[in-house]
Amino acid sequence: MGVRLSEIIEVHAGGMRDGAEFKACLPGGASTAFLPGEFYDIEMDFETMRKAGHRLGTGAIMVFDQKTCLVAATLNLTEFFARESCGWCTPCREGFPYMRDLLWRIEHGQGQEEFISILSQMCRHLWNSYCAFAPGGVAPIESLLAYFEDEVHAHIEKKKCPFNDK
Amino acid sequence: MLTWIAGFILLIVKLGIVLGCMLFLAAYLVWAERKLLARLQVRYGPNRAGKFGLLQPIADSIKMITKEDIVPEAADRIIFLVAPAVVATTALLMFAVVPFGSSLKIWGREIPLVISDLNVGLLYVFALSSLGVYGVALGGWASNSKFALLGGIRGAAQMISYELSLGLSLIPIVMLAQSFSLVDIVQAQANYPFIFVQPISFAIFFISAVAESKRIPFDLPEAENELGAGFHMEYSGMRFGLFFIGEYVHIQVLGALAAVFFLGGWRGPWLPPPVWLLLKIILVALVMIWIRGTLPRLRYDQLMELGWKVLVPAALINIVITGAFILI
Amino acid sequence: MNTDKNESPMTQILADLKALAIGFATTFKHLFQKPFTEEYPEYKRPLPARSRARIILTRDPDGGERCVACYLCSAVCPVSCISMQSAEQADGRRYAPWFRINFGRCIYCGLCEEACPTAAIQLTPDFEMCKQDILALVYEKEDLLVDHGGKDKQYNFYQYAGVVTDVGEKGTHIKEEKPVNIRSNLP
Amino acid sequence: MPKLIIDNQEIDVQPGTKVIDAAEQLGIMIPRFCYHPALGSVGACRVCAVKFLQGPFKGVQMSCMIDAKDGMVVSTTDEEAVDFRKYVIEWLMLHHPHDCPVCDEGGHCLLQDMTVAGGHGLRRYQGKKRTHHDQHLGPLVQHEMNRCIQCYRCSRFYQKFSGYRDLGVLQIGERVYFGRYQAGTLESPFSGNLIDICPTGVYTDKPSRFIGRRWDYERTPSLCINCSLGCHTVVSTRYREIVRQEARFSEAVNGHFICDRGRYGFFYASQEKRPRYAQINGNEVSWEKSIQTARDQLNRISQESGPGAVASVGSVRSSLETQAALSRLCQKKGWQGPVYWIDHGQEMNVKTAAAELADELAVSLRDVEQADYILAVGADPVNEAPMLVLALRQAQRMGAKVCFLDPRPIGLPFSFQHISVAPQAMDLILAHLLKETIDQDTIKGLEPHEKKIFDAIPNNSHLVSSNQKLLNAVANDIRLSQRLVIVCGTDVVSETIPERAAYFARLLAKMGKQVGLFYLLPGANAFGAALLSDDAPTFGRILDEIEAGLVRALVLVENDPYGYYPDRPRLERVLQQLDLLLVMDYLDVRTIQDADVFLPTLTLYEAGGFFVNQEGRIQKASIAYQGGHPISQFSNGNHPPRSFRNQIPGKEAQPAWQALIELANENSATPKQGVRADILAWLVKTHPLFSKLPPDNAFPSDGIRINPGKDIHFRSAADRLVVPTLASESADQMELITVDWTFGTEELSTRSPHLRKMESKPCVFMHSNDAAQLDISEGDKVAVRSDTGIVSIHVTITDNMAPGVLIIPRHQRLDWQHLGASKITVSKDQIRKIREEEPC
Repeated sequence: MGVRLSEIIEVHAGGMRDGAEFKACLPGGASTAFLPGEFYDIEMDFETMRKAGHRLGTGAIMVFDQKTCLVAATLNLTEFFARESCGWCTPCREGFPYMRDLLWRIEHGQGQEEFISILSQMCRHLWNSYCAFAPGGVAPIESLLAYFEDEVHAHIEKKKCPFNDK
Repeated sequence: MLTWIAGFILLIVKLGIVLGCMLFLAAYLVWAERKLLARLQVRYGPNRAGKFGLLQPIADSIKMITKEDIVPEAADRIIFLVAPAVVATTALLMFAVVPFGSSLKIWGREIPLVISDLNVGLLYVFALSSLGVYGVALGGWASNSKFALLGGIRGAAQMISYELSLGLSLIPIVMLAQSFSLVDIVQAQANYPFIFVQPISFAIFFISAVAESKRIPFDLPEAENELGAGFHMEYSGMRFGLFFIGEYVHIQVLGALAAVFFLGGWRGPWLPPPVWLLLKIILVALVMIWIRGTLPRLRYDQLMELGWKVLVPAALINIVITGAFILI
Repeated sequence: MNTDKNESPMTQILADLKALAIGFATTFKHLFQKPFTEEYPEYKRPLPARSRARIILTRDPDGGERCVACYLCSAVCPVSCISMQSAEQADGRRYAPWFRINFGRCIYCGLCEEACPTAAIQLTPDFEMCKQDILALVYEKEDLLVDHGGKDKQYNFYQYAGVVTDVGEKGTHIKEEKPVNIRSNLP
Repeated sequence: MPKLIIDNQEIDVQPGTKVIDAAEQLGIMIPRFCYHPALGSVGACRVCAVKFLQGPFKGVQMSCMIDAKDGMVVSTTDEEAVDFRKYVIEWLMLHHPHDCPVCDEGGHCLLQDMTVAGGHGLRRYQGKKRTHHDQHLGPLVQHEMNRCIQCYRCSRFYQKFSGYRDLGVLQIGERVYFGRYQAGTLESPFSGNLIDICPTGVYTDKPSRFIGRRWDYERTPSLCINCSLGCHTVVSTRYREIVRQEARFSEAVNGHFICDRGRYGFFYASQEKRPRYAQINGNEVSWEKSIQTARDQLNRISQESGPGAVASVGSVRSSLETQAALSRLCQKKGWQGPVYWIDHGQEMNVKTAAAELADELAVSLRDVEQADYILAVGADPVNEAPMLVLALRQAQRMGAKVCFLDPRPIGLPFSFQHISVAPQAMDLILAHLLKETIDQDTIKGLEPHEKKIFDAIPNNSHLVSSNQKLLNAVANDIRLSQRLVIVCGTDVVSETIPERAAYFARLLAKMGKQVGLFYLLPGANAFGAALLSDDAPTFGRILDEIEAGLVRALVLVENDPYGYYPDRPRLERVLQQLDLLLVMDYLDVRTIQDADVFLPTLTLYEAGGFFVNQEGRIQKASIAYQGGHPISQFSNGNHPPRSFRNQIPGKEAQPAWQALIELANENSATPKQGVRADILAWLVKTHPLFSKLPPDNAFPSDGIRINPGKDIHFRSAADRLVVPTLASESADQMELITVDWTFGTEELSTRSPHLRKMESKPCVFMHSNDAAQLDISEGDKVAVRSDTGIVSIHVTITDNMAPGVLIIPRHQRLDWQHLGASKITVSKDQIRKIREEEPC
């Protein structure tokens, strides 16, 4: 508790790979929000994280470097949540596959600007689902739109994934 | 005795000729109206039945006679059946006093070219004209339908209003002619028709006459777009036809009266007198058709305003002026 | 009569008379114009394709009846001139064993065409359907059904509906995934 | 009383009311899919979201999940909630197929309504739609899984509410599937309710598939007359044909649901074979001629041989008006009747039930749900009165124990105790149970005549021994319970049992318990018949008198003895001896062939009428349509005829009461108007019990209950209630009883082509011990021989029934009427195994 994120990455995890720069990380598993670069030195305890608007989650830290497409990463996470939904309540059961579809379209160059507003509205509405699964599941998408909206826009404008050179 | 029988036969013959001509004329007046109206509106008008649609009146009458005669269930049956006849008959009867020539000599007999030379012919005309409104009012009432009733009431109100100005407009004529007899009135116009001395009278008379015949712009009793067909809404077949004929006979009568009172009656050069009368009747009828093709319908309040606030005062003033002239 | 109040009555009357005169002159001039009328049986004016007259029942591109007897046209019809019975065909299609339009009542408003979800019922420009016998104006399905697609040649409702018919099994229609395998635990 | 504000309107509600219901009371209909008053709230669909502005909850919450509390301020029109609900609809519509035009739910689809109401008109989702395979769920329910919006109502109703297990949820996430593990006919006799509760078109009504739309149907409140419960229904009529029947909510009787027998049992009304024209000796004649002939003949016979030579038979499926008109006719003419009961046993059972059902004991079907202990004696609810099962299930879900005392193999979709004893022994067991249960204080406080009954109960230790443990446990449970209901059948039980059950109930009430008594009767209006048939003989007696030549004319009013009389050869023979057989019916009954004069009558859908259900509740069925040939039959399925007629074709039939009054009047000029009011006035006058009958226009939807108690005279209880001595039990003898089945035995519902497909093959139930003794195995065909005939039938072996008993359904496709009686004893050598192809 209280260890700085930078310390965990650089000391305990052995630092970034060669040529890799810290871009963002998931501080506590799939159902937490992306921590962008500005939180690189954040203290990893409940209070600080809450103040920063984040959650500590499960403690499984996933780090993304500058070459990683966060839309693709979020798509992957959403794919997981869509699959894991139990199917009881509507927002979670139908919302995640819908968001998966929208993210897939953005990632594959079929994105439209209005998708972003649909996504952000849906993220808000998924908080009204039956259990805490959906609010957790939308955390990556919410933070993607909050911190990396430019990246999403870039996908839509270029009609392809900017990290994919092909 | 023989004279009496001869007179009777003569009367019947005259009646037959007049009636035949009137009904024939009424039928073709319908045709003329449709045709002329169409041309005024840049259309063709009837042109299917016969050349120029000339057989149209015949086709129409066949149609009307063969159509089903419907009496509404809630109607007052007797009155409903009688009303159209009242309209048609009163219109026809008015012709009894209209002179269509001075006289004719056949086999040494002087035959006056008028069915009956009443000395109160003008009053007779007005009496019948007033009776005609019964047909409208009763027909509307007996139909037991709200539109028909409204039409009937409007008809009655309109007749009463315009009867007044109609009558008043003729007082100067009577004053000039010094007689109520239509024959005398025509005689009085030997030098010039009264229209030259009484143009205002003529205008009032003509407007009132159009209103009397319930024609556009005064056709409020049947106003299609408000009342369907007004007082004759529930009528079908030949009963409707009677109303229809009544209206056109009325036009002829009014044309004849206009001719008698203002246009010199049967007087005119070159042509035989009855032809002159006929031409004058047709002329008046054509003008009425022209009016129909031009003017929109008045609103009810406008109608009443025109009758009571314009025509009646104007007629009264006209009487005073005429009286003054005669006295001076 | 609605002229300015400051004008003298005489000017007003003169203005009114002038207006009347113009009116009468106008109609009088009409007497000598050639009428506009197109004389119908001799000259038939070509009607636009979307004119609303005789109603037809069309077929989809494969020749199948488009009507699924959903009763929407009869529901929307303001004069209740459409009646039908729905039933199931052997291949699972819903269809109308009988379908009747009473053209004696029809007001050709076109609401049925608008309501039709399968583009089956369409109005055509053919308006010459006068009959001596009013019962002859009651058209049955045999009289209504045509062999073409009308205005919309391509649409086939069953390619979108997602129900099992001869057009296709579950999952073979437009924009459909393969049916979910409920026996599999694989993601 | 929580007081809350919803959309600026204040309302007081009962504690425990959900916010969604509170809003509904204010007339604000919050959208809902998963919420259903009978199934409760689960918060799955999330479409009932509203915004809580003040109070214990804040923000957007589900109104179905939250109890109304003081100080709540709720907004249903809040922007956030509206937007969320809009999204919910969008989510639900993502994969919804584009098949509204071919969906039978279209027009009364909740999803359709909500989608339109919420303004969702364009699908923004561009992906592919998820599809599912459908399942064949039997002849009643059509399955179309693509349309599912996963509200879980079906599985909740099917498993939680009604207790059956064969339909439920499979898979997770977006692949959730509602259906059976294997396609096949649904086991539940309540499967039709899936159609009613499904908010969209996943489950649709198969018999009315593709027939019409809700807006084209004329919907009329009606009743189900396929058993004695009298559930409320609403019938949909189109083109002179009942095409569909659904449950109608009733607070007191059936709640939201009805059983499949009731739902699909209406097809008799538009059967193609239905007789629609009057007949004399098989030739169609006019109604007037028929009436005239019948009247003349009856008068003649009456004059020649006295009025006693005419007997009339009424029906437990006739309306109260018909029964009253028949009573009035018999009274006026002095004829015998009206006869309602087959034999003395049935008469005793039904009349006792009607008489014992005092106001303080009678409970409605819905009251049964509140019980914490239910003892059922001689009742087999699934087969006799299916909706009782749902009521028992609700009680059981709330923790009630259910115990059955019955020889039959009772099958219920939940756990219960079953004491399976032979019919003869039932009274003894019941008496024993009574003796075990009632405490000494209560016995001491008894009135002398009741004490006498109690003392007359012998000690039946020999009989009880095998069930001793079970019986003690049951007695103990009864003592511990507070709200009891005793359900008592009247079909297989002996004559003393209905009375014994009532006696038991009275004693339990004396012990300070809240006790209900719930009888099952043999017909929709058997209660009415019991009240109106004072001293009439039984049908068996009438047959005797016909044979003896004392009765020469028989009037059968909507009654078909061929359907129930257990000695068909005799019946055929005896009916031939009549001088006049007058039949009135709306069914294609066999007696029409024998009838000298036949008058077609109207069904309750065409004539309406009152029916008194088994708890003495008078209920009203409205007139649904005018009758006549259905257009589909009239036009051979083709388009309807194009010509007009003044009269509806095939509309000659009149209500039976009309025919009866026309028979009673001496001249033919009986008006068509006012006859029904006359009959009801007569009824009120002669039977004060009916004086509470409200006028038609003010008739409460749940009807009114009349419970005679001891008001009408039946034989005094004290003389009768003696425990029968058990006939000497011979190992060689088997008791044969005929019973009802859910599908296949009831007169009206067997005429439904769709329920025909639901019928099981007739079989005889036999205890495994007996089977072993007779060397019979499951599925064998046996011939059971009685004194009057032989029935050959397949065997089903079960342990779940009393040994020494043969149980045969009164199946319409089985010639059980050759057995001679509905309860007989056969010796074991009269049961013989036969080969499949061997004729019997």
